Amino acid sequence: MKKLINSAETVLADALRGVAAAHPELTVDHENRLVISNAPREGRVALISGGGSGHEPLHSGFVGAGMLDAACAGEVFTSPTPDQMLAAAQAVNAGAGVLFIVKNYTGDVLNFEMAAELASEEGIASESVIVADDVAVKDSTWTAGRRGVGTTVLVEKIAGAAAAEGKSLAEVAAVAQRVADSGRSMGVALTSCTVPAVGHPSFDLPDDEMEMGVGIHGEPGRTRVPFAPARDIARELVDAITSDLDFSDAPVVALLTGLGGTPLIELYVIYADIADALAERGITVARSLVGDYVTSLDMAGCSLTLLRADEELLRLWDAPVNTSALRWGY
Amino acid sequence: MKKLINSAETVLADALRGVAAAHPELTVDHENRLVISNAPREGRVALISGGGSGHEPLHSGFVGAGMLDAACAGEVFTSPTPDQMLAAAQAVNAGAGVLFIVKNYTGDVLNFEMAAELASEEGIASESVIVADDVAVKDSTWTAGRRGVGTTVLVEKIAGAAAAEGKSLAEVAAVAQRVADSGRSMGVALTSCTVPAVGHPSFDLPDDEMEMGVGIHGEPGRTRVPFAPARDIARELVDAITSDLDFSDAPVVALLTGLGGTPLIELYVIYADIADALAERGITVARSLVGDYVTSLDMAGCSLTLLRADEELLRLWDAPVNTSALRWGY
Amino acid sequence: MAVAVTLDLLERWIRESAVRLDAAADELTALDSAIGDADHGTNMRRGFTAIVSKLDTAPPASLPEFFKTVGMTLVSKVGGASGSLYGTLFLDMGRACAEPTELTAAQWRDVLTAGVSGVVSRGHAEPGDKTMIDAFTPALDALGRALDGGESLVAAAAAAADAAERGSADTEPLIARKGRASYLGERSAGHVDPGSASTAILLRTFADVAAGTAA
Amino acid sequence: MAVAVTLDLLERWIRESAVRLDAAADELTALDSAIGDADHGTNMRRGFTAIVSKLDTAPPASLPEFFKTVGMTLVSKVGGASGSLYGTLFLDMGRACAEPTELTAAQWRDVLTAGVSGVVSRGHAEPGDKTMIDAFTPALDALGRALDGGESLVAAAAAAADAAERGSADTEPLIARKGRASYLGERSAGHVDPGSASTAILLRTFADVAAGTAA
Ligand SMILES: Nc1ncnc2c1ncn2[C@@H]1O[C@H](COP(=O)(O)OP(=O)(O)O)[C@@H](O)[C@H]1O
Ligand SMILES: Nc1ncnc2c1ncn2[C@@H]1O[C@H](COP(=O)(O)OP(=O)(O)O)[C@@H](O)[C@H]1O
Ligand SMILES: [Mg+2]
Ligand SMILES: [Mg+2]
Ligand SMILES: [Mg+2]
Ligand SMILES: [Mg+2]
Repeated sequence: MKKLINSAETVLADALRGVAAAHPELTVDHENRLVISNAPREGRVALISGGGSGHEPLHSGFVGAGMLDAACAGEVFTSPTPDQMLAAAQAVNAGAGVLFIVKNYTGDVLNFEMAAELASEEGIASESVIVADDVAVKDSTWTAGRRGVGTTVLVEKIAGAAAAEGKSLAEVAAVAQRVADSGRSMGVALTSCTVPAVGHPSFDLPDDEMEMGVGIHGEPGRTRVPFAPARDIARELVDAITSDLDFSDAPVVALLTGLGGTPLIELYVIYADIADALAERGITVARSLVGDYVTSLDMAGCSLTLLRADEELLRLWDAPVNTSALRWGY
Repeated sequence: MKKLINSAETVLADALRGVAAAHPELTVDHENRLVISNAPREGRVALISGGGSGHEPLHSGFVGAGMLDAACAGEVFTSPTPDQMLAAAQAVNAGAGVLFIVKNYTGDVLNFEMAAELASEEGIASESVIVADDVAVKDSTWTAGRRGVGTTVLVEKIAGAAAAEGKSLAEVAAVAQRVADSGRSMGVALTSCTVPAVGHPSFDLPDDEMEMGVGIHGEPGRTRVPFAPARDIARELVDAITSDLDFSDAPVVALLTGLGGTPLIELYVIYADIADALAERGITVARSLVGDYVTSLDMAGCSLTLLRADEELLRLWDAPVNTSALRWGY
Repeated sequence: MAVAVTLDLLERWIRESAVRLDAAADELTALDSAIGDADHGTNMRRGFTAIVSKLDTAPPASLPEFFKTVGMTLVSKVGGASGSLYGTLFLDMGRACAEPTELTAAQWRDVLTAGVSGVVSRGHAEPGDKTMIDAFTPALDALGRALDGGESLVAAAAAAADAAERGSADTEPLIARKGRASYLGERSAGHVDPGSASTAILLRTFADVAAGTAA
Repeated sequence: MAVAVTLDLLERWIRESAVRLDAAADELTALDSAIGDADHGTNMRRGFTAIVSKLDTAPPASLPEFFKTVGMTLVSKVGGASGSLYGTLFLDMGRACAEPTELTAAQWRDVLTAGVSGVVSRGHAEPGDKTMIDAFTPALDALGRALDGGESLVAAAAAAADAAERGSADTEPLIARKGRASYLGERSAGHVDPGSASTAILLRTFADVAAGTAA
């Protein structure tokens, strides 16, 4: 394992030092492993998210005006703890309460749940929205439900814009929930990631195979299939998503994220094929993002997210945002 | 080789289709392989850069208001041709002439030279600035000079701001040259890249070694050394750069780019150590960027660029820019 | 050969668990690689290392305080599913523990039962879902049966450890319905659940420490 | 056995070169991997494939037009150092060529010399810099010597090809001072320069086509 790290144990602490050094416009609470926005939040709802590290820029790259007020960083692939989340709530609550944006993994859900209990004991009102958009996973009472992936970015952006407009906690939570309900994702891995503390790839993937529907922690996907040209992969991703929800009669926000080890040129190649596949199905992409937004350490591959939007969601999408990984209107 | 492509022959054409699909705010000339800004350029100097593909977001990601007017895309790792550059000049010249920003590789230099000759025959005034900032290469009459790497981004940004202010061709070229003269870079590879048309890694790098001073086309570097912790690598990069130029008495712009296969979390880890190493040497970082800016396909590793700036360069750096890979003030 | 659960016994339990979880970390992580995210060993090691240094610097003065210290440390240092679930286990054991200095075998059973109930309320897992509950449930049954049958604390604890180990082994063919492994659906069958394996280690350690056979 | 350089001979030269460069592409790229960026074979293949389809669709009617077509296609389709240098070679051969239909052996030498001078003015390489010039220079020398000594076009072309091949092989120990390989400094020694190898292929093909021994 060759990684730009000092030791597996210090990856998170070191990365947070790097975030602090690179972003004087953010406040980093090293003890609680929080990245906090310096943007004013007087009287408005504050947004908090967080999760295991290794998915950067998610979440710290989305802290700033118009998006998150704080991100809680867990160890690599391990959800943060309730204390961190409580400390974040205490740091950013401006009297209007906090919204917790939670990816649907048991660890994240349970820890944010405990945090909400603690916050309430401290007199901080909170709502939580759980993002569960990964169509690779069957959503049934027999599973922990779908994993949360790319839609998280869209929830953070759009709910952030709603909070910036001064909407109430219930309203911000409602719009966040609407985004969470309207987003679907599907990913593919060409290689496994390597967790620093483990030191070798999490799974073996032969040179002529790929993992369709992989999770962003290297969780196995739906099926392991022969490696294929970008255009076939694009079609499979689009089919998986569009057979789960109808996207043909609404403006769509498309997010194509690399998984950390895939260069941008490849993302553009497959995005061309995704755009074709969407057009063939009569789907209109109103807004798009292509790049690394939700990664899985050094995994090669990509994940596509589609959001069934509407005029209001697009308006909130277009609202100014000023974070290190997403910035416009500033 | 597992890549998100359709075939090695169509990588560039497909990627350009993807750029067009993802960025309706840009114009893509597929025949000439140009990415052209739709921002107004009435009467001001136009900026053109370009080079081999595989370094994305360089250059197409820097096309837009306040930065490049057009980027010419060559085949992977192969400089574009004079025709493309001429077509770009014809497309964006707004009467005030064009500045060609050229990375110092023989192919790029010779082709841009021919393009300047052709442009002049067509009555288009041009100036060229050559970026040669890679301290891994000895700059002597016995070599083709230093390679151009990360400083290119800084030249494009700062010269773009100068052009936006309405400065003359000579003035824009002068400020571009000043940036080119004041930037230094040094990179390290943990793995080789794989050129799609070749299908296997360009060089072998054992699991316990790294290539210090690697080039962004996989050119061998200064030395192959045992793999080391991030803090040691950081110190080596900083030493190589700061022993070539004094950065201690000027505000510095720091750019840390991943090489394509390295995730952001690792970049932040090593950036923390770079920031420490710079502070120890009494160097003040005034502005910083950490992310993928100049890549080398799927190579794992990073490259550090330092720019010896001054008040004017910082002011131009801070000026609004609106491109897909660099955006602020918009 | 302990006849009651004292603060000293509990402390030795947790310290010895830290040693054994450290030794088993790679194995637990390997289990978690197969059907999860390859961090269970690291998580448990981080949590128990933190508990040990907490016990060193601020030794709890009573049983409830002890359970709270262990629970809070797990909650605040581990993260993930296991951090909040094992944290809840100990916090709820603390809430259920009225005795300041020692528990009889029967009280120990009640306290442990309360902790496991807390895990169930938090995680909503049922037996057969392929989680730590598949080790805890048969262990509690065996503990209760042994004590009801008049066995000693030491013998009952050993029976509980045996049952936990069997329960953990028996998760192998199951299809996970809770936690990260549930995403795999049928592909989760054929692997032992990592959390059930760490539970078995904890309960085996308790039995060994109570019997005085631990290192 | 050609005695003059006709349009037909040139066309067969370039078409056969396209075949041989295609066959040698992996080898040229491998040379370029060692001391460059692993694209020389791909570059030459792309260029010559484009020339062949250009010749198919718009056959040039005169020698100057032929050279210009080849040169412009290389310039516009290849990119990189070799695109502009080989492009310059042919463009400058076209500029130096006054004859519309055929060249004597002596005129061929002059035209080729003019092309190589163009490469030198563009790239500023000197013999020993480990570039294509290290194949061209001895080839021109050998061509001139043979013709001055009264040899036929065919024999002189063969001598030039031999010299180019030797010149290319002799680049192996050299330290590159031009092009991408120069970044390597002393580490460039021990590898044959890819551009010199493609030059040798071009000149060998010319000799074989002139002799009538090409496929
Ligand atoms: N809902 C649940 N109820 C009980 N135990 C659970 C539940 N979800 C997961 N677990 C247990 O947690 C273990 C995983 O712990 P760990 O790997 O540390 O956390 P994470 O899954 O967050 O990475 C599983 O093996 C399982 O035994
Ligand atoms: N300045 C120069 N003069 C003459 N030939 C050169 C010069 N620079 C490079 N070359 C030739 O070009 C060859 C490389 O061509 P190619 O790999 O196609 O282009 P690039 O180096 O741009 O990738 C070298 O092997 C060398 O023979
Ligand atoms: Mg985990
Ligand atoms: Mg090249
Ligand atoms: Mg786990
Ligand atoms: Mg080359």
